[in-house]
Amino acid sequence: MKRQIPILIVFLVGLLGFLQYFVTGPISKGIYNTWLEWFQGVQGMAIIMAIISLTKRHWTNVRKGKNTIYSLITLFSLYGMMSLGLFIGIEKGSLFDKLYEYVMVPLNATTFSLLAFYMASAAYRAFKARSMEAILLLLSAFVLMIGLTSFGDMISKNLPYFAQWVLDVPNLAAQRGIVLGVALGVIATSLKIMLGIERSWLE
Amino acid sequence: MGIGLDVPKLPVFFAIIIYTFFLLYYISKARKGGNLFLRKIPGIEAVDEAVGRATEMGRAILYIPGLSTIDDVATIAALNILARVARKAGEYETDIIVPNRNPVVYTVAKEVVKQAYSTIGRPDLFKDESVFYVTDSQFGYTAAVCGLMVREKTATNFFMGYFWAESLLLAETGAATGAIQIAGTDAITQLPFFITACDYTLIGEEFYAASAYLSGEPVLVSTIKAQDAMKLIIGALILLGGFLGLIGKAGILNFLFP
Amino acid sequence: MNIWDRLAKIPRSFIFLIIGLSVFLPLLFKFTLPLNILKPVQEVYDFIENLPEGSSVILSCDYSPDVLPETHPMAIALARHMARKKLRVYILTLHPAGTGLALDVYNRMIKEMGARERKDVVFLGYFPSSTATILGIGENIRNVFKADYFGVPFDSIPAFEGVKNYNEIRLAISISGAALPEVWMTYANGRYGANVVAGVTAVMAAQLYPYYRSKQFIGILGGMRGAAEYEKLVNAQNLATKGMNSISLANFVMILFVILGNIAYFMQRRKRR
Amino acid sequence: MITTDLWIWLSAFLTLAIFSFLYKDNPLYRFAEHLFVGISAGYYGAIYWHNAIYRFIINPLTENFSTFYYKIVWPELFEGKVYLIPAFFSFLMYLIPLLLGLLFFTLIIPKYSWLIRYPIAFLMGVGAGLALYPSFKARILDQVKDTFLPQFSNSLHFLNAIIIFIGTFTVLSYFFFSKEHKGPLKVLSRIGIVFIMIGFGAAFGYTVMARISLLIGRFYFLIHDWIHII
Repeated sequence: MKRQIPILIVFLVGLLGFLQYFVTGPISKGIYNTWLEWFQGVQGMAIIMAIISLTKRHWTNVRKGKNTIYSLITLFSLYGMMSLGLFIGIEKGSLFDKLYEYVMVPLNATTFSLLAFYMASAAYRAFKARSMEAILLLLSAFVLMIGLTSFGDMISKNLPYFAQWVLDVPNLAAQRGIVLGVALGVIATSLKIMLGIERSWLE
Repeated sequence: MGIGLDVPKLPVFFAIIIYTFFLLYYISKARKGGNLFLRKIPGIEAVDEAVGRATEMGRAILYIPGLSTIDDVATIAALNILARVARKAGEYETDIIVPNRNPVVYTVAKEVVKQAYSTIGRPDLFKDESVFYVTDSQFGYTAAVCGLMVREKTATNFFMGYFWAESLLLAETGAATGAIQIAGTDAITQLPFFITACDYTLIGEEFYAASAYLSGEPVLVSTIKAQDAMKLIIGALILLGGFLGLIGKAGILNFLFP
Repeated sequence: MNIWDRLAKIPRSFIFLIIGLSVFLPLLFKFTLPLNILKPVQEVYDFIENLPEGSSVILSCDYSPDVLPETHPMAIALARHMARKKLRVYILTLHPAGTGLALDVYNRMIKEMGARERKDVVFLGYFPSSTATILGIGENIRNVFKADYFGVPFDSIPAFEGVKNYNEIRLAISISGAALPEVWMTYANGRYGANVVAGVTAVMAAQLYPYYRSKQFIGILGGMRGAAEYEKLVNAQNLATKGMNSISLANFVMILFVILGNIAYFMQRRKRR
Repeated sequence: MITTDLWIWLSAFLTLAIFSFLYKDNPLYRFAEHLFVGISAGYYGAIYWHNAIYRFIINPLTENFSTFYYKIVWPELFEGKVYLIPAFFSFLMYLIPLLLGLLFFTLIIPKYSWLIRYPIAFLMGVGAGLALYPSFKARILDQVKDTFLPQFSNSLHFLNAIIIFIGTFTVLSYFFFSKEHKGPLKVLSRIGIVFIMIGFGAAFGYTVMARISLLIGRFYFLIHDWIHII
């Protein structure tokens, strides 16, 4: 009951989802649309799981008196923002939308912009031409970093075109080779899940 | 009811069936004890050397099993390699430190290290505080581990598993302390940082193959073999298409492509 | 402690300061570094330049605030060019968080670029399903744009006179940090043969160039550089041009760091052996 | 000079709070980080409710139920024949995702939390099943087809096609594990690693510029929207 039925669900739902591609007619369109709609609905409800575990973890912090103020801030902003969105609305101009634009976006953008600083420090302290591979990588990076900026234009008119070429041809070949391998890996995992061979998700 | 077969799409159907056949064939062969040959991944010697280096220096090894969840393929591979590193560390009686970001991965990692020490007959070496849970926050975990690297002056750092933007911070801090660093990940966007900052990096599938090779676990090894079989077919198809294309006859293969 | 040891001991915050300044300072001063116009951007400019007065164009601002630095300057530079050419511009967005920025482009066209409301420019707001909207425009824009964002009905908007679908719409521009330009190309160009231009972040540009080479896009504006090039073409140098100066300087400093770091590393290793 | 819009002040404060982490970890940063974790979880909670749960489960459920209800109470509303069975069935159909989704709540009850495997199984099944065909076609077949060589012509286009052909094949052979990298395979994989490194270098150069653009956006916000220096 605890293991057989979930594996049966994964197999049946997966098989139908796969086979419907090869059958023309309303039946296959029907399955495809229903699966997609239900998937988006159920996936939407999966957020419940994330919110429950977030609340559990921060609530235990508060109870144990560890890092309480910060955990309270997380809990308050979580339920505050959610109830604003659920009960008052998420349209343009609503408080929910303002909090998104003036709180969430700057926090997100600034957190990621920190990486520009960390890259500079890594460029100085860590990026060493230790091996032939590292040398090649740094050279290719230099070509891009100079070629697509004004210094590239200063050096020569067609350096930007060469930088573009490095992106369009050798880089494209490398990415394609890697994508082929990774795609095979992803498909193998999907097949193992559907066939019940891969069960780590059941714990 | 108008049900018909979408014929042009059938090549994909047969390709998936062939792939499934390879998977099941190799898994049954592996389970029946057939030896499946996997070439030795150069990165694996580097792992043993790095553990030896830490022993010479008489300092601890730091092992980070990635920041992802337990169901992530990369985390499973990282825990397989952790078992090997813990066994080697046990043989050389060198300390190992394993900070974790995910609570579930933490419990599994502790079990892996304890198991590793008992398989080499030294359960006494296992120190409970050597494997611990730090925090769930990405940058909170990173700041704590960077502090640990600088304070403990770990001689060897392992970064195995799935990483996000924090990979840069970890690899850079480790490099600055002069430690030997070995990384392994399938996080394509983070590989450039690991390649320039670490002494050795297992790239994408190499990382899976290394964990399969080390764990010897039948399903993992047979997945690599099935993938290799498909790569042979794809390689042959590319060569054929290339040759036919040169003489302008690539059209023959169009039926294969919906 | 010779020079190399000291160099190896530079604290991290000092490096942060240098890179911070190399990005911050160029923003304060108005100077332009040389910037060649690459073909994919030039072709967009030439196409719009040759459009007769009064031609209808769709400007779809499919981006959210978090990719603003690379995409918003593109929308403004393109809007400035189209306003100067007295074209009829229909502004909309297919991104749930894109309404605010699309409205900003609309207001700028009216206040700063002399476009007359509902005659030269119309603001249509957010449309949730991208595919249905793009396909709907192919059939009849009357069913899609029932009224503008402010509720003015389709029939009392002069800018829509004589326009039924892509046959009368000379160009569709999609600016985005995600894959929406590809959806415009697949359906508007693929199904109805409409001319499509993509304005995307640097990261997304790499994926779209193959479609430019196969002429499914008229042209592509890629990242901060694409925006700066277009600002130069319409000689209204603004955020993107300043941004390019920062990127150029910061990249230069980054490369210096790598070289310096490697020299210090190898000098120290030679000393130790 | 300085803006009076309080919202802009709030954004500026939060931006500086995050930047303070560059100096060292401090209470200001930890406040901003915890606020970020809470607000983004709350944001996605509301967005998923409106754009996923309501739109794909609740709304169709209520609509189908009302048509089914009216078919019983006012059959004459629907000129022609009244089909009760299909109406009831379509209502029933939308109960299934609702029940599956509600099982997520069992996470709180330890005794029944294993029930959570049913919705996860459904998501895994649909995810795996629906993805097989498109990912095989788009990420394998289309890539292979585009690597086929055109007819000989001494043009840049042909040269590029040759380079892409060699690069793709050698990178693929680098990730081949069933045979020792000796003899021809060693040459192929050496060429492959050269292409991989060029690819990663290009990706690295791109990431640097993307991050700096974000930083430019933040600085521009501080000196334009907040303090109007420029």
